[in-house]
Amino acid sequence: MTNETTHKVRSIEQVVIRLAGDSGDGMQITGNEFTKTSAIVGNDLATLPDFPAEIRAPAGTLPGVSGFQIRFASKDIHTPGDDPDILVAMNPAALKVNLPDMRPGKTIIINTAMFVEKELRKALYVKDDGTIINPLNDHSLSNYHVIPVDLNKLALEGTKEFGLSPKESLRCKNFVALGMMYWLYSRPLEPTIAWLRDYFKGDKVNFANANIAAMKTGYNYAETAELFVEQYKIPAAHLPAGTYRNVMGNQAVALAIAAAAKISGVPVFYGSYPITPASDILHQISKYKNYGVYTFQAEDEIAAICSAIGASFAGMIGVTGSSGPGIALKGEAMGLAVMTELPLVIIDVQRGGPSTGLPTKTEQADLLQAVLGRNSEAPMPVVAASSPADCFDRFLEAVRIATKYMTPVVFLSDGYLANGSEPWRLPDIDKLPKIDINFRTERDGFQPYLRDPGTLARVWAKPGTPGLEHRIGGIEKRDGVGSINYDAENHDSMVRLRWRKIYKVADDCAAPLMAGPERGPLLVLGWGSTLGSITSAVEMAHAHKMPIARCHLQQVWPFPSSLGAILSRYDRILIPEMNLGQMWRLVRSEYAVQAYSFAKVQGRPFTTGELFRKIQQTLELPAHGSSHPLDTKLERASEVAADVSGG
Amino acid sequence: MTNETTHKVRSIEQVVIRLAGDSGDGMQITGNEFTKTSAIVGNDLATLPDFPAEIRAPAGTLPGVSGFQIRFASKDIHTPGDDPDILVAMNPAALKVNLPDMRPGKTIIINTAMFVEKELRKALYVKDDGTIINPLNDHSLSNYHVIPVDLNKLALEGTKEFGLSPKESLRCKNFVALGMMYWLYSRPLEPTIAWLRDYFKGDKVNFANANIAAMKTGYNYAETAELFVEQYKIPAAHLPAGTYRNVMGNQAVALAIAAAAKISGVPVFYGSYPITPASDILHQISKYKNYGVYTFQAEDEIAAICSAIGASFAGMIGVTGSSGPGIALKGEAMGLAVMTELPLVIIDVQRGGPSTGLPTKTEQADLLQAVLGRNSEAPMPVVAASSPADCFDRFLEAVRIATKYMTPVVFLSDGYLANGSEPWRLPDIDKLPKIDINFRTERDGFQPYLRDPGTLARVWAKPGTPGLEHRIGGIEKRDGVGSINYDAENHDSMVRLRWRKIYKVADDCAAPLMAGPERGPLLVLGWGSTLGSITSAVEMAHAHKMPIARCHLQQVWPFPSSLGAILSRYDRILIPEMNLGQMWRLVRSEYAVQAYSFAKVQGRPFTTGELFRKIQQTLELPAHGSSHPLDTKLERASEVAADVSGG
Amino acid sequence: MISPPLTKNDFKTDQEVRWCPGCGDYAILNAVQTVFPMLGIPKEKFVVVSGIGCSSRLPYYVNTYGFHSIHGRAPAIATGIKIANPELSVWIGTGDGDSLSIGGNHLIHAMRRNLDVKLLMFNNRIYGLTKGQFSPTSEVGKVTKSTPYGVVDQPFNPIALALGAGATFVARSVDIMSKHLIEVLQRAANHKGFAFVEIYQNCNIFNDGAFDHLVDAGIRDEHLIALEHGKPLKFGKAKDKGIKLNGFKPEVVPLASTPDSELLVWDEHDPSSALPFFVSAMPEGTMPQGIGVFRDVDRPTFDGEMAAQHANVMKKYGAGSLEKLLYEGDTWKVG
Amino acid sequence: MISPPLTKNDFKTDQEVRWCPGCGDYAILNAVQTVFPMLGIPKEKFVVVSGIGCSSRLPYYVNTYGFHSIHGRAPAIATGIKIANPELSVWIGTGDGDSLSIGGNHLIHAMRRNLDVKLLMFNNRIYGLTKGQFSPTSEVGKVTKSTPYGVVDQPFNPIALALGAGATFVARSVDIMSKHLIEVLQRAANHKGFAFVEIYQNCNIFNDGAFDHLVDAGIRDEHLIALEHGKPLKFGKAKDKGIKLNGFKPEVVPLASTPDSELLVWDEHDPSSALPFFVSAMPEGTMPQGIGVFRDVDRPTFDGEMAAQHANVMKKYGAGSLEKLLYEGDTWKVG
Ligand SMILES: Cc1ncc(C[n+]2csc(CCOP(=O)(O)OP(=O)(O)O)c2C)c(N)n1
Ligand SMILES: Cc1ncc(C[n+]2csc(CCOP(=O)(O)OP(=O)(O)O)c2C)c(N)n1
Ligand code: SF4
Ligand code: SF4
Ligand SMILES: [Mg+2]
Ligand SMILES: [Mg+2]
Repeated sequence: MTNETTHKVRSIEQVVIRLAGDSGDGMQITGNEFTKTSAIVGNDLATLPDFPAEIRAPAGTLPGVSGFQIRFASKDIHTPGDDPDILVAMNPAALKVNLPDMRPGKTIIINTAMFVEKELRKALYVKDDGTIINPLNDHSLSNYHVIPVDLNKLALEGTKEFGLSPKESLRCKNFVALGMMYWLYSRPLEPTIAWLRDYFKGDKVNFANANIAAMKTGYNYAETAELFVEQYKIPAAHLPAGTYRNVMGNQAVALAIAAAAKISGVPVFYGSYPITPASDILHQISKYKNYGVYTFQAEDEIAAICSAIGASFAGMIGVTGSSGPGIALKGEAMGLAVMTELPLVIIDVQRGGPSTGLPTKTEQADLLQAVLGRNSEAPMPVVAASSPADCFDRFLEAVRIATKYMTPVVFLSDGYLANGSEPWRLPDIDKLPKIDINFRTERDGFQPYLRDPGTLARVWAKPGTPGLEHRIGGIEKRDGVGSINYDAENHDSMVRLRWRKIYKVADDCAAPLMAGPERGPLLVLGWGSTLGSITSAVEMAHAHKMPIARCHLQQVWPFPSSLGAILSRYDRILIPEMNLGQMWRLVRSEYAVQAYSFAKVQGRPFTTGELFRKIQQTLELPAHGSSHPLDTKLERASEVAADVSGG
Repeated sequence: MTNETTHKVRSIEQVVIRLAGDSGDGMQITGNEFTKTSAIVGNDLATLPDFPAEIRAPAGTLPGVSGFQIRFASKDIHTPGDDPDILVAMNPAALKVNLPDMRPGKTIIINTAMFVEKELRKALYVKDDGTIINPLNDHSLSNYHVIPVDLNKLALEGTKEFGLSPKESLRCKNFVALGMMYWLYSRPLEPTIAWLRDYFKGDKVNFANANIAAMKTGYNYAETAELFVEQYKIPAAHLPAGTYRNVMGNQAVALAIAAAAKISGVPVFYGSYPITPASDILHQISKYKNYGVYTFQAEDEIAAICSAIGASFAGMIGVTGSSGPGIALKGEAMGLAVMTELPLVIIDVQRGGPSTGLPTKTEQADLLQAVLGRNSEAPMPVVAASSPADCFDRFLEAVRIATKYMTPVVFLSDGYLANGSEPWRLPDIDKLPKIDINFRTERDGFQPYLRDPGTLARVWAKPGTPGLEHRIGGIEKRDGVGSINYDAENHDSMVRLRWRKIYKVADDCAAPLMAGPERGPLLVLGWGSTLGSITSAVEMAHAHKMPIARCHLQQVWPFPSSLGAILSRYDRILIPEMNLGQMWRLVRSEYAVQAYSFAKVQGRPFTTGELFRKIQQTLELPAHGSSHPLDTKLERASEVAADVSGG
Repeated sequence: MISPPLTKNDFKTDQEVRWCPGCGDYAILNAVQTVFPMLGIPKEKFVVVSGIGCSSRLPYYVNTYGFHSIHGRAPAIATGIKIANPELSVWIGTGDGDSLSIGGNHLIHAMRRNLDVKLLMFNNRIYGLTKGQFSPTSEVGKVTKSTPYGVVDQPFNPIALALGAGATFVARSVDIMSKHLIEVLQRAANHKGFAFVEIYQNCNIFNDGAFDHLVDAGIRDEHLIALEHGKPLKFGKAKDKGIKLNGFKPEVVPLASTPDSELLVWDEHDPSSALPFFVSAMPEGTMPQGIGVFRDVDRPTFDGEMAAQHANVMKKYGAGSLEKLLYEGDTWKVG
Repeated sequence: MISPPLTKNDFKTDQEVRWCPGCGDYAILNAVQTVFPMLGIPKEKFVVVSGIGCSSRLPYYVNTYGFHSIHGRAPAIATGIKIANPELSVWIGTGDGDSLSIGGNHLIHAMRRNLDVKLLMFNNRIYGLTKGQFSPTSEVGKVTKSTPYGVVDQPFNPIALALGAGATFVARSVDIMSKHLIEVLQRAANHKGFAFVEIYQNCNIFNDGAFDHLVDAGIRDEHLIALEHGKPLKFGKAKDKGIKLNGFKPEVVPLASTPDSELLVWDEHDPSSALPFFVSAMPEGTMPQGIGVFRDVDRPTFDGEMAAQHANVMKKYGAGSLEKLLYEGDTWKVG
């Protein structure tokens, strides 16, 4: 369908759209299709799905609302955007849940068919006296540009010819909406048509055709019904040359697992127990059996990590993955991996906590668990991905460190990265980092705790190798020979050796991502999935001529050896985190520096705006000052004051 | 037996003796008897048992050596002493293992009967060519005052009349040795006689008599054979008035558990899975069924803590106990206790790690696990005992905090405290701290997350109470009503609320133990079982006129609110720990202060001497300076240098 | 004060039930809310404990004390609750993943100890909450999210596992057979000791129709055999088939040509669990699957024995004196 | 290169064996070191895995690859090892605490999956290493360190548990019956799949004589019944007693008055585990306890099926191309 329209087509730089509806309305599929199509036309983009919490809420209720936000642009962008320019609300619940995020003057497309008493009631649009409120009829939306459409009717009519049941026809309404959005933002329909044809194959081809028809209905309706004043065009972004695909964080990890096996020539073993938001990694790689990837769905998280340790012992690259509560269960076995000095990658896709917490929301609060959360001195390196695509590189880096240093490594991702997506410039296969693994086969001079003097890694000798029979285990060892040893001095030196080995990574790891001046009044120090928000806020600050800098850690533990010097070059350090100051603690513990903590634990990323404001404010604060994430002293003081005045 | 001797009796201030033999030689019993008798005569004392590692080594081998060190004195002492004044070596292995700790000029009593080829071989007294070395015959002991005695012969002869088998008679040889020591230090035999009579009752009375005879044989032999040049007398110490008993740390915890049930009127539930060195708590309290103490030996550590959480929910005081590896397993459930805001005490009797590590050795390396080792933001208070008797007070304090603030609390002990002993001035039962527990019964206004505005504790409403039916769980809650809630702002405020509740303990906890000047060049900051060594070293420094101070934390997390000001009053902070700088990290993370770390991970307490030297050295270091527990920068620098010069 | 008898409504909460429309869990909830008021137990004496899973949402919907704990640990939590207060009627709602996967160990230990709780295992042969991975009861070859090429694990036979672990009450029912289910829950409630109830439950989203081949109204009589104490084992729409022992093998025989005396007679109270095990081991496909009570034997309960031991010690030694405890043994006086 | 056949000495390590003198573990170690060289497997292809406990020291004393892991997790570690390399002969040394207490879940899951490993459970009915607390196989009433007033937990019947969990090879032997033990270990080695071997083991320090009433040379023939495939069940010093089915109950009958044809005939290969369960459930005291092989049936192994699935996918799709994987699907070009 070519775009021979008489509408005004305005070229704009970027848009943020949010699609919201019931879990059963197919919002995630719709969002993914929009994303893919926008990627194909060459926009830079970032997405943020918002799943309902673990349970399946009844249709039409507030907890059942599912959302998908996409920001696409003709310039380089880093986040899915603070607030939407346009919201598609498939039902009253979707409107109610998402309205607070809409700024006045923005556009809301509303599926009027669902704004009937029954549905309004489910969405709690009810007054105290039990009567129904219909936001379409009162003045609550008067500050918005509301576009009412009967999507149900359009779906029913548009798919008439395919002989579907009404229920089946109604299922196509998300494609009607999608078609409208495609028209509004001048996107081609072909990619989605191709996808539908591929998805509904064989005897399901009727569904493909119905959905295609629904989409075209929406497209045409938008054009002919003159719903919109303008049509927009978002030109292609100037991305570096290359082949791109859109990728979600969990996907990128899955691809990296296959890549690790391929690059190293050593199979990867993935032992895991399903848990949100990590399960999709297991799902995806369980298809990669012909890539040298072995998956084992264990009976629990402890079995998952132990099987991975066993596989590492037997000569595969052991990997285990979970989220916070599952990682907590793995602590004891992580210590075993430290003691036996076997390579192992522990994937932690962080989610809201503590305990079961908010399983579908994001958080960065497992940092200290990853670095320190085990009995005794059980150090291990920790790397953290900072964008969906970065999950690929970071994971390979984790494998490189694990196998080079013979150590467990924690790889941190989070719910936002796991399900968020961005365009990924595909790497040249030949230029992927090397992962050289040499199994010991030489008998002469073999000892199980023989070390490489440079890396301090011990040898990796796998069962089945003649002449290298040996025993390992969790009891303290004499270095070299590897026999059980309870001597005081040996223990002290082994505890230190294991730490020194880990500290060596400080000199052999990804450098922090720096932006801005080399020294100055303020450094924003970040790690993990906040990269996008921080970068945007820093760019905004630069646009405001503030001479601030950004330092983002990819290697979070041990700190890269350059970090100490970097920190010393700025008057103020600001550490924004989706937790209560965990990196703030870690940095202070290592460098005893003053730093301002910006802590937010709301299950969602920072907005560019709030970060920018925080930067502004911090510049006003004393140089070399600190703020505690909880500000308890202030609080205590004010409570005392309250007591006094109240008493 | 009165002491009508013609020997010179010299009065001395203190002695350190070490009894060492095979695990089968009864060294722990002998040590305990000596301890008890010394306590009864009014000495101050401290003991340090040294068990062989978890396995049962063959008799006579080095790994099978069991030791017991006692220091007793007429003055106030804080540690079992750095090195022994006298060593009793029951066999060659005991000599070999303990000789390195003996300084020249000290006395060694040797059981010559065991210094025969077979035994010497087991103790690896063998040259490269396979011939035997007998330390009694070469010059290796020439720097010591060696007293050879044939304990076997004395035991056989002394017990002749009781018709025992030779094997049985030989089992009495530890009592021969004990008799000799009793004579040497002018101790009465009666307490041990009474104990033997009680221990071997009924048809075992023959064994009691044989052991008594053996002891008297040793006593008389020491006197008549003129083994020793002098006999010693250690007068009673000037301890505060009161009734005393000797107590080991695990015993004190057990007694505190019974006390908690009695004082509060609410039964204590102890869910545990055996593990060294925590198991003895379970053993002892499983006898306290008539004190309102319920014990459940669970199938694993997770079941242990979960059962305790269940018991707390149902209205008992839930307690669980383990050591490092077991605590690692409890992390996920500890988070549940945080989320459900139930009272719970988690006892961690720390041991050498990581992983299985050195199970019978002591360590302080679970501090960060206790404070931070869980997924997400799951804060809880941590208290640490600083001496065997202090375990009693500290445990009651943990229960007080847990029930007052409705929170899990970690109680840290360690292998040294658990098995070490000291005289304990028994508390006045009426003066024990109050533990007031009020279960909610009032229906009006009841909500499961209703809080006390002062403590922020939620109500405790136990099943069975009519009208208070409610549901709790691990998912994020709306405050007050306690319903499941996934809102962003609610989550942020709940995460902060849980932390703020914990920080409140900073104003309502045991103050740090201070000694020395209020401000000055150096503060030694300690926590846990190092109190004895630190106190001795600080006293030594004071004797040397060094104006240094000591601050010992009983409440280790959150820090007592006074700590910040204390730290600011000294030029240098020195933090000695049996780990690689965990408190050092925690203090720096909270206060961003410079501090010198003194880290030692050797499975045993600091010696007074090494601590004193460290204090001396630190006084020479720059004010407001720091040292990293690993000094990695130095190390890295020197490695680089080595590369350059070597290359 | 005489309170009016409880009704089903008393056990409903104000929480919106958040299972997928059509989920078998609704029927189970309904049965629970039907049975609770029948038991003569005051409302506040019930506790419903669960782990994590769709099934584990149960406590939110039953208006009494409830604990939605962490994955797999409900039996351990319940152990603490029962020891702390043996008078409570403690029920566990759990799934095939929650109880047989991560929670397997606590389950078998609670069974061997004979903890007096009632455990309802919603067996849908899938992990529902995490959106469709295979579970320890999924069939070999099943394609799920985590097994694109089919499951290779052999499933557990939950009834056999429970019998092997020594459970004193073992039963099976089906979500859609509400009368049967209510009866089985009543039986479980009346059993003093651990009651393990497997409930075939349809997850219409991720494993729709998993039990259709057994439980569809039209065919169920041919594929299920109702176990009735003291009666010979018979089944079939026309009650025309029976089960007979051939050597040590079960055999389906036509009743037309077999006298009742040759049939296996059901004995749910046999102290040995060999007979119920024998029936639980009858292969799906060629033999009917038992429903109803497999085993119901009396054995002292764990919480009961523990309470008795406490009472004995108390009787023998009297309430302990803290003074005595602290001051006992070798003490000495200073000053 | 033809290497000389392996001998017992090849499997001894330089580590001093650190069990208490007189411990039953020595005899088990001896049997292992006797059997290994008989199997025609090169030394480097053995792996001995263990958890924690006295029994779990086993790997240190067998000169091949070994992994002394953490408490209860040996089956999980072994799962990873076998998946990574199904050609290895993997053996697990474990205790009644290690495998039935903390490790119970991994054990039953490895059994149901039929992982091809051999697990030797040293059952001494006590926690030896931690110095004498009761274990899940300790008898009710037993006084131990942690039960001064006697155990109130019912013990597991390990054989019944294994059968309930679906183990394909289940056997029992006794530390001091070295010939029998060696034969059973050989049978376990030859079984393709999970082999569960319970070994009655004397802990002479903390639970001395726990099995004397069954295994003492003088009386054992009256209290143990050797299970022999295809033969009727007979026992007694004079082989004068047999076991017969009475209804569904086992009965001891004098052979003098009972023809062999009336006795239960042992069939270790019966696909159903009902018969071995029946025998395992015979109560101690009134009935003899089975020793030997309770069950030995063929079923695909977990590691084998997994390898086969990999091979199939590889055959069907060929070795995956990383280039294709990354560049597949919706990609687009810039510049
Ligand atoms: C420690 C931990 N691991 C994993 C999970 C994720 N998880 C939640 S429920 C579940 C399985 C649910 O299956 P089942 O018990 O059969 O319940 P259903 O949803 O089918 O009723 C899993 C794997 C978790 N919440 N916690
Ligand atoms: C996580 C953990 N919990 C507890 C322990 C302590 N522990 C070591 S071995 C053991 C039980 C040993 O009993 P069993 O398996 O029967 O072996 P045995 O010594 O009797 O051969 C226990 C409780 C531990 N090492 N690790
Ligand atoms: S996912 Fe399945 S089990 Fe869970 S609520 Fe939906 S239908 Fe029921
Ligand atoms: S404690 Fe018992 S099981 Fe352990 S080595 Fe000694 S005798 Fe053997
Ligand atoms: Mg399920
Ligand atoms: Mg044992």
